[in-house]
Amino acid sequence: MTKIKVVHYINQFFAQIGGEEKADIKPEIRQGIVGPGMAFKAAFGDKAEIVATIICGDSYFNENIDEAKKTILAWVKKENPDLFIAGPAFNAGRYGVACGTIAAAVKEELGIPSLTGMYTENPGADMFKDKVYMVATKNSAAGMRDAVKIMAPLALKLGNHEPIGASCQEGYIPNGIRVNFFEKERGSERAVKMLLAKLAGKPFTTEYPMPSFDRVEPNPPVADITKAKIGIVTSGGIVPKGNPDHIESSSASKFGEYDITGVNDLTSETFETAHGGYDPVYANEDPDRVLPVDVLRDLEKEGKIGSLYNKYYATVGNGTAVASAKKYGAEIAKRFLDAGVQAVILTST
Amino acid sequence: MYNIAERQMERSVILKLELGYIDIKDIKFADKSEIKDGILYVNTEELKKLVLEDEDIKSVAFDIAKPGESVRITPVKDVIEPRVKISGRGGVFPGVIGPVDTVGDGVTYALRGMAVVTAGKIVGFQEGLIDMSGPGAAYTPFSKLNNLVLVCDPIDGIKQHEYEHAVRFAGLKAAVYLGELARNLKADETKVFETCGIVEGLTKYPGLPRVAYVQMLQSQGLMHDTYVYGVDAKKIVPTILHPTESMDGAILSGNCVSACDKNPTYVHENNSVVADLFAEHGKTLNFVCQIITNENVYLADKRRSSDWTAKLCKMLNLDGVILSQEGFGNPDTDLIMNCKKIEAEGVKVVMITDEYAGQDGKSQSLADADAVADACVTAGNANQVIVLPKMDKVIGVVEQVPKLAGSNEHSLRPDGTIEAEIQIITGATNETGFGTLSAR
Amino acid sequence: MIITNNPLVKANLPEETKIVYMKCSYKDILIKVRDLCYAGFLLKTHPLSGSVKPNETPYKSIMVSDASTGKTDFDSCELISNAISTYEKFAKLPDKWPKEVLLDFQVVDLSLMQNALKSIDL
Amino acid sequence: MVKEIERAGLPVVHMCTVTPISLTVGANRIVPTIAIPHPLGNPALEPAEEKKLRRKLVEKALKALSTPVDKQTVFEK
Repeated sequence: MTKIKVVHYINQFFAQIGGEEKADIKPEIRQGIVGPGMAFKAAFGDKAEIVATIICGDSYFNENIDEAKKTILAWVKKENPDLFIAGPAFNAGRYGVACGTIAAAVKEELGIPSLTGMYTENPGADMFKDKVYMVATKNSAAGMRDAVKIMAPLALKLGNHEPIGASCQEGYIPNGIRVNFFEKERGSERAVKMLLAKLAGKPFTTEYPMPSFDRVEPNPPVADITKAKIGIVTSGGIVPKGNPDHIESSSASKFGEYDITGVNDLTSETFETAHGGYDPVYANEDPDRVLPVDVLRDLEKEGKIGSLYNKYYATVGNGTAVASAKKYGAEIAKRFLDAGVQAVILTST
Repeated sequence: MYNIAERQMERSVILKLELGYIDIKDIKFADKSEIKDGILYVNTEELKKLVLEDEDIKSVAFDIAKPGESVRITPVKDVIEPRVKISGRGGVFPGVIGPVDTVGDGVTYALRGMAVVTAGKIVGFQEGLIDMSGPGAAYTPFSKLNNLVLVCDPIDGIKQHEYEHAVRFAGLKAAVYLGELARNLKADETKVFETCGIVEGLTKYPGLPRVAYVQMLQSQGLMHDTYVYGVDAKKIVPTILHPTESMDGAILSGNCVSACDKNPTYVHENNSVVADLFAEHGKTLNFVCQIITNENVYLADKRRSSDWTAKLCKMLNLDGVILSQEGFGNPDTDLIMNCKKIEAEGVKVVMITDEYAGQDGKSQSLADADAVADACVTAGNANQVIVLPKMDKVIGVVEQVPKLAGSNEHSLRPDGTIEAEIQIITGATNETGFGTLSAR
Repeated sequence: MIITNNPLVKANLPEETKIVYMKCSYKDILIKVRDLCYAGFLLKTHPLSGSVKPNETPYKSIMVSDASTGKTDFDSCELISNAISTYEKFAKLPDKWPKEVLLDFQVVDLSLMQNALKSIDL
Repeated sequence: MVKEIERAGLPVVHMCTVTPISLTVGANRIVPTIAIPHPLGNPALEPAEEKKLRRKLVEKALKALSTPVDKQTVFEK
């Protein structure tokens, strides 16, 4: 078997250039191994070789994501390795985000197998664990040896395009893809052990975590609603007639932004619903039944609200993946904030 | 004078079953049916006569499938371990073959290492496949057994439910016939299973957590039924069993869909949750009883049954339960209802299920979910695709393969290999934790 | 009231049973029932009744309340939405069934409904 | 989606018919509406009446946005 060619990504600290004061250094590429690459080299033996190491400051990467990504991707493409490794980043937040971003980009944009590693509570973990194989590490660089022990064999498998087993076998953070494997003990035996642990108040790990429901603390109320700029958004799929953005009736792949400057009433001639998840007759008859523009304009005129933001957002809640809904929500929130919106009404069907 | 306190302390509510295993290393057809030196000899003429007593069956063919052989059995209806009641009340398969009597104590013999497998195309989409070798064999527990296969053909114009009934009884009768051959033998190994009443339990095992096994039984209609002492399980309200009762065949499968996660009769007789709880009984826990409940179609039935299950857990003063599911889809709702309501009584739950996460493993695994279900054992993703090589011999109906769940017209390739989801394999993702397959 | 695309259900249930028969797909039945749930009808049987996989059988029968309660019921909505997601996640298989197998599917689906009816003793 | 808007620091009110779903998705200010196909209307009413009803609901939503809450709150009547 030929040696797997690896490109390694690390930050300024692990390249021993410096700490926080050097976090703004621009990306650079060096041939061969730098810093933690030595540990990987030892673990790979003659099966793989780090041909180049890319170094970038954490602040620089996070403040210039697009540019940093572009530069690094071009270098990686030129090296054309069999595998890309970023980090591990342990508990360093910006390093984690950088590792996740670049590892995911190499995989998605260059189609090169890619691996990173970090502490599960690193913000980069939640952001990228579903996008790229990510090994869970300890929360400090003292865990380097343990991290490499798990990352190196997984890296070799990825580089050789071997099938990847379940998360608990390979050591990567569960990525939402369920993989079968044979356990040593039968299910009933594992169930008895799990029950004994649960009864004793000891830690146990469920084999199928229920879909999680996280919570966000409520924000303080609007101080004076009569002065506030109100933004509106609906998951009920209200779009200008003809659905100009072709928003899908279910599992929508985008959201729409529509200008309602001068629009005082949504009518069946001008607007309609793109939502495929409910009987559309009533919403098409009078779209205000889903998105109450008419009433809000009245309230605006009467001074009961400061103003109605002149753009509204529409998605289709039907069958849209949680991850997409999250992404749309974050993007819409950003646009509201940029426009100075102070409070939001979300209507759903 | 009648002294209640004394009476309660005196009364012994210990139920004890001695299960003797007769190891069967091989099966051969012969002129005389007998078990000699671990070999089961079968006179097929006698067995045929027995099966054909049922006028709904036109003909029956017998075959033998051994571990490691290049043999495929399909479509499998049921798998049954032959047993015989040596002493104690009742007989095996009470209320169906044996008389209506409470079983679970005394002495029972089991023919270990073998099974009666019934095959037959009851409906056109009949499921279930057992490969005796190759990659598929790892997914079915029944590839490790010497199987006596009965392929039953019905009389013309028979109704589906009559055919199902006839094949179900053919299997049970054959199992009883074979079990009888062991009556005067000496068991190769004997295991003793003993449970006790509430009073003894509290005095005998103070400080040990009181644990029960809550078993959900598929009970919805034709091809989806389970029988308890001959009673259709959809007509029961949740009730309590001594865990030894199912070892005498108190629970029988009448279920032919969802091959991977239905419980064949063999799984009820050898329930692994029961076995593994018994293994800890008196050591780390006190195995109080088995609670059986159903999985009906009607939603009010689901609510009632889960209410009752939780109520029983509370009345029995339990600390924990293991909850197992059977089948695909709507039982997920029963599973979550049971889990939520039992946990609400302060009883800790570990549940066993399997997953339908799609061929890519990316979909939501269950049709229902709740945050309280924090302890879950999984028997794997039933949508996983597998390629099964051609076998030299097929017992049953080979044209059936493209019609198995999760397969399509391309599933059966011209060279005889099959590409399909593992849900077509009998017992692949059994939800009583019978196998080792899992997923993360 | 039973929403069904199974001709056997239409033909074989007792006369007093209210049946809405639609010549449509399995999924269409789920959608129709979802709209009814949104409109305040209550689900009476589980939409994934039976363990026959939704990409196998083309037939589906679901029982809902005879009238709307006027208020959308969360449990009903959740069950039917989950059923639709479950339907979606199964690989789509081409129709492959000869007539006699279709009849088998109808018989099994009918049996599920008959047993549900026994539960309410209509 | 509602959670992401809240996370960004904007007070947000979720107007939705099936409040348990809203609770599940993590909305903090919830105003129950009329029916799924017409959350902010009722086709059985005269148009003027219907608009009055809609206005009442929107006013309730504005009130919710002006009210401090420390946990998920459904603003009923």
